[in-house]
Amino acid sequence: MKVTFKRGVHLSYANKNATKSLPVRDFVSDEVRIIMNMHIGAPSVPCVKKGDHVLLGQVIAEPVGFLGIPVHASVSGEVTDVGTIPYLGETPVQCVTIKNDFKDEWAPLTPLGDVETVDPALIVPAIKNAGICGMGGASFPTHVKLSPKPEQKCELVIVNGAECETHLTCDHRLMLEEGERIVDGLRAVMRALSVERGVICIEDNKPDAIENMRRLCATRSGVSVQVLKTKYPQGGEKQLIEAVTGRQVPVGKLPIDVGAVVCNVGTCAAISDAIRLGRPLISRITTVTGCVKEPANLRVRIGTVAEDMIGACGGFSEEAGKVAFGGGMTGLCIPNTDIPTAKSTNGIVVYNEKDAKSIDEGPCIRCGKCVAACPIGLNPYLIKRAADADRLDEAARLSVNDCILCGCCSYECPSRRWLTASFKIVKQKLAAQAKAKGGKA
Amino acid sequence: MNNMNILLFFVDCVICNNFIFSRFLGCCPFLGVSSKVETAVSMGIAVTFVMTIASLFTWMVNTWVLVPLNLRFMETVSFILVIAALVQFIEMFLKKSSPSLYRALGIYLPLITTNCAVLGVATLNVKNAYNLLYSVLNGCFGGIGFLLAIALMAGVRERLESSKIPESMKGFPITLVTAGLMALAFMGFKGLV
Amino acid sequence: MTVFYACAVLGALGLIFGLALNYAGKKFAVETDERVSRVRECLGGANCGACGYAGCDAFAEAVVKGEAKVNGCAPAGEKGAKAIAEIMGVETAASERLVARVLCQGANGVAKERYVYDGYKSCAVAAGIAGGPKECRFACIGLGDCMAHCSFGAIKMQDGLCVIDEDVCRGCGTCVANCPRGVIKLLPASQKVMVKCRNSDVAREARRVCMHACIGCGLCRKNCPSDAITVENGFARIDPEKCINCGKCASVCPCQAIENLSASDADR
Amino acid sequence: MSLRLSTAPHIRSPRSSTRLMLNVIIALMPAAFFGVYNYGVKALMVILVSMATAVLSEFSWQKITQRPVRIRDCSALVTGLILALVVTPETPWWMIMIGSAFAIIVVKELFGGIGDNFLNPALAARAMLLASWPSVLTTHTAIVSKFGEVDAVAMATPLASNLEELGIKFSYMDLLIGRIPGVIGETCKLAIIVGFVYLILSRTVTWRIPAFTVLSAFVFAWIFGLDPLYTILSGGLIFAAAFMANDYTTSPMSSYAQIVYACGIGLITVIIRKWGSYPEGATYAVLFMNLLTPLLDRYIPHKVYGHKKTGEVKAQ
Amino acid sequence: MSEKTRLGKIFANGVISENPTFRLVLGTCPTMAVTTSALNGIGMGAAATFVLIGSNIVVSLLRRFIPDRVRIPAFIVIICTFVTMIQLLMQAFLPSLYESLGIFIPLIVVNCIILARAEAFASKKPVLASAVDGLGMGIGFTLALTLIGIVRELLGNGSVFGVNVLGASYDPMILMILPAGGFLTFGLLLGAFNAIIKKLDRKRMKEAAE
Repeated sequence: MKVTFKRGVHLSYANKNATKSLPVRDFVSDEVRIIMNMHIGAPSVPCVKKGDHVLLGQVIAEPVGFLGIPVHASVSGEVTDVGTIPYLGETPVQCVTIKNDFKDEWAPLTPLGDVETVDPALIVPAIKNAGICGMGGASFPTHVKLSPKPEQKCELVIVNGAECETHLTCDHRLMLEEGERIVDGLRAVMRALSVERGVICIEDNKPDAIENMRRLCATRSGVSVQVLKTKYPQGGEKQLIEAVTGRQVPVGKLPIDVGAVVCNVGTCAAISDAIRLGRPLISRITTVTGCVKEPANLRVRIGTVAEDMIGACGGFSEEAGKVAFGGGMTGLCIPNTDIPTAKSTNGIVVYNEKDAKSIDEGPCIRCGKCVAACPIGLNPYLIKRAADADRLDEAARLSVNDCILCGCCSYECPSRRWLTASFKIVKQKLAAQAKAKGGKA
Repeated sequence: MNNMNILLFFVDCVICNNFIFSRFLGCCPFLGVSSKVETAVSMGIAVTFVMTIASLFTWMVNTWVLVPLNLRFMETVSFILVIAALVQFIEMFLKKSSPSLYRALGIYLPLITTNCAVLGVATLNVKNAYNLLYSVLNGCFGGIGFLLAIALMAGVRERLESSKIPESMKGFPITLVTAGLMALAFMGFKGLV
Repeated sequence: MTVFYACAVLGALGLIFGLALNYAGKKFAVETDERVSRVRECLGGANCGACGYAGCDAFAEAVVKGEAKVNGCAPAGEKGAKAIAEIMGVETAASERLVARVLCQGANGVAKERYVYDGYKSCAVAAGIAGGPKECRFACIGLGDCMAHCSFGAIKMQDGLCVIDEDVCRGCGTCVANCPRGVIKLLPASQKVMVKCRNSDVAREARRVCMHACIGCGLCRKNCPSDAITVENGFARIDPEKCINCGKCASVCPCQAIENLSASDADR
Repeated sequence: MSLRLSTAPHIRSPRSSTRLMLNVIIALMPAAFFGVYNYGVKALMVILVSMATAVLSEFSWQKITQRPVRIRDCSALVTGLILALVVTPETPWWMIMIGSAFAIIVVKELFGGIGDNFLNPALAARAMLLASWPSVLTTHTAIVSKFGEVDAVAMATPLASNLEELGIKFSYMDLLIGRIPGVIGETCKLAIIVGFVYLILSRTVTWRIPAFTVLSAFVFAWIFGLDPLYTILSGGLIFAAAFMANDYTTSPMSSYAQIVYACGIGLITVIIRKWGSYPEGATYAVLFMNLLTPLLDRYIPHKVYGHKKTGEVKAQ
Repeated sequence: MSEKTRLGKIFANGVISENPTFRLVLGTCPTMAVTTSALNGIGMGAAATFVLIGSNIVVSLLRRFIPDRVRIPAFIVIICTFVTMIQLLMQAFLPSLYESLGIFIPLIVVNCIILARAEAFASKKPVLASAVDGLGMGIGFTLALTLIGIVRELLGNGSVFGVNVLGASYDPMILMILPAGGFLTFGLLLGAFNAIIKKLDRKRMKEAAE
């Protein structure tokens, strides 16, 4: 039976056709720039300096704090720079640049063996040491997710293979080509949390992936495939849990509080490598598509610069208007192609000038399409009205803090209003306000 | 007197001959106190309450005092005094017996003394020669009609608050036009009774 | 006879009414803010409810609490509104008038552009995307968040830079609070000379991103006759307490990062 | 190379405001064509005059009040067209002009223009015309001998209430394909349903409000002892359900509120038809429920994900 | 300022700058209820003017004798007396007008204008000024009601003061004499009034600036 969540939007996924049947291609560039805050939490601190020679998989930055994970060299070669570069967010980030010597000499690795036999207690530390964070986009450190408090009991591990974003096919190809890595990773997570049930969730627009994963799951214990209706944002953590378990994560709580843990398929594959081969996370599959000559699913080293990847796909096919990391609904724009990818970069989408140009905001016509689309059940048109009038308390009363910034309302709005963008700002302002209040108290 | 008649009377008072939309009674608070739904509903309930009781008392004063003493010409003055006194008593009573109810409804009482719906209903009762039951029902149902009108109005006005209304239409003018359009919508119920 | 009855009825009703009121008045006398009764005096007193409040007393209270506008009572007319405004008027302390000043000269073409921002017209949003549309991470973003929030219409946008009309500015500080970059500061209106840059990057970087960036060279400090200038964090700052508005610093600054308003006034 | 940057989403639905309005116009075409076919050139004149007046009055109002001119969003065209379709082909040109201008200026623009009106402009204008000139609008000329059986006589819209008086009973088939006297666009239910199916397929509107409106009218008619099928097929119920009840601006937002709203329309339509003095209930039913929309929006919102109770949505 | 100009100002204040209907928006119920014809408007206005002048004079005379606490009921009683007087007078001499104004004659008692003037003006000012204020306010009210009445009667009946002016071919717009038409006419006139005043203000400001 196909399951889904309430509301959401039906997107056109025609833009996946360019890459969905293309096998993953390896691409290694001659330079990588590895940024230090690829995960949520305090940035890691570089432990190499300019001129050092590093091996593949060698730790180049140490974790900081509870949410910290180490960063590893994704190529072997010489560190040519340790500095700061502007990145996608507000502030510049620290970055280690390594010149590739193409020798791919591995640093010493400690494989733990088969996922079914490894000591469960070793799994989570191994995940942390491999520098794994959520590869679906949110980049939350995986080891934290897998360390529930004693009172939290996990009953179900959900593997997110929904890939509800437009353009992207990296998860799809991963499921088709390297499905056993995903199942291995899922088993490792299940054993680490001592959970009996694991579900791999795939949208019904990927029948080949469903079939492949079903075949692989048949021989393993406790794992199964759950087919989802194709709808955005099916791959959102909260929406996925609602679809699969019928439960909603209460406000201010985590998925683990309703007994579920959600991992991306890419994360599972990385976990499998970390356990079976002892390899840290040094590469990932990234879809490069849109206005490039040869769209492709590339397996690239973490830190590969967008310019090189677009070059590997034959360059722009027409003048680029906009380039974004990630799919059409949540992708982050890059200011120029000189920006490196990170662990969570699942795609590079190039838009032409026509698609990139924004359309002027019209007046709200109260069509209610945003209300009908909001997977959270908010009233985006009212929140936007409050936001425009700078009435933060009203926006808060309208539950703007529950907004997951999925972009459904903005997508549907026939007047092309910037709903999601203004909600993001309102949320930031409310957070700042709460912080200021907390500081005073 | 069967139940059907009362139901018809109810429909007549609340919808067909709504105090606001067809009799123009109580327009001032309808236009003034309808900017927020909560306030409007409280006001409506308070008016309903006072109208019911006022109908009762003015009927008694009229039938037992004014008519026997042949003082029909003093209708207005005695009614307004009865209403004023009544409102005052209700206010005091509420303050004493139920402070929470007072906070919710009582604060609207001063407004009600000069609400023409209350005096209007009393005068209408006499004019239409209603008996006691119908007088009270007229007061009560008329009040409910007022409540309905003011609640709908408040809903619409809240929605209009951030609309791009032309500067010179803001405030009373747009509220009046809104009321006019609402009256237009209410006209469909003409002839139900 | 009729007259007698009329008087009797009226009298009886009046008596009941008067007693009740008297009783109520004594029983429920509440101490009120003296201003409430004074405001109440100025109102129409018809309890018409046109103000949206539950009667004149409620409105007067709301005015004193600051919830209602002083001109909310239609029957009181303009005169009433003025009288209420006088009651409510708080004498503004005779202190130095503050005005909002934009401490950035990074207009389009002066500050280097990083990318074309083509989304929701809000500085706060643009600031969060890849370090903002201008290379300088301290620069005015120029999408007009301050303008949108200014209640007095004192701000306009010019060449990607906000410009504040000091005559209109009331120094309320709303723009300061709504600038994601902290480019706007409240300064005494009398201070005519100021460093219009807050770039704390190293000189080379600062110079790269903006023609008028303060590079922290310290030339101004050396030339200041009243010791009002300090260079911290890579940029100069003028202490308004010590500054004598001589404008020497502005004339020596190699990057024209310091502006002397009196000089530009004279030009005009 | 300079790239544009913006916040997500980078893709937008193909349904812009203008596109949605055009969809409605396209969906109204079958009904309009049928009206013109049935009633001849005068129906076409009414439609053209109404649309032209609507656009012209919106344009001039926006010019006079120095607001951005938004006639290109086609919403005025929709209003004009719907108004034309709910009046009789006999309507004098000046009357339709007054109605059209009233719809645009008083009902829509005075409240701030598109999205800010609280009543459906076309319907409010119809109610206004009906109240102002009742005789003109409630007498219909029968179809000009297109079908032979009906003479060109003045008669009222076929509704359950006045059937007996007139001694005429139309077959369900006549009602369905519009072989009856009536207003320009409401008679042929088939044409309306074709248009409505287009609206659904183009994802312009959802099925919820129209379906529940018709369904509830059916049920209530049955409860009150009317011929249910006749009730939904006669008069303007289907047209009102398909094109006016689900008018974006004036219908509630949440799905639950939409159901309540639609059932309210069905109920009031039946009540007015059974007991009221106006022949047509659907117009007033929709108008009345429009009035209720703000309260429905407020008290019946969607449940917010992860919240326990459905909270009241305060607009302000 | 001479006594005359001062009184003139008070009068003009009531008629124009603080017109009870268009500026203060008071007494809306009769404004819309009885203005189905111009004549009704004048009748209502005249009755209200009578009560206004009378109550203003009496309130002003008694202003030193009425204790503050019971002043509102006292005012109401005074107003009531005048209302009853006009009621009886009209009943006797203008029965048809009395009939068409219906319960709105007794309801003058609760017309906000009258109480508002008693409270805001007459209870603080001398008799003559109060009387002039009452007259001004009354005339302002009458003019406004007549204006609305003319508009509604003209459009809704094709006539003004009962005289048909638009000819027999005019198909009257019945809506205008229905309640909805009352609200709409008043609202639109009020909006138009505001727009004109705003325009005049702007013009004056401009002239002042120059």
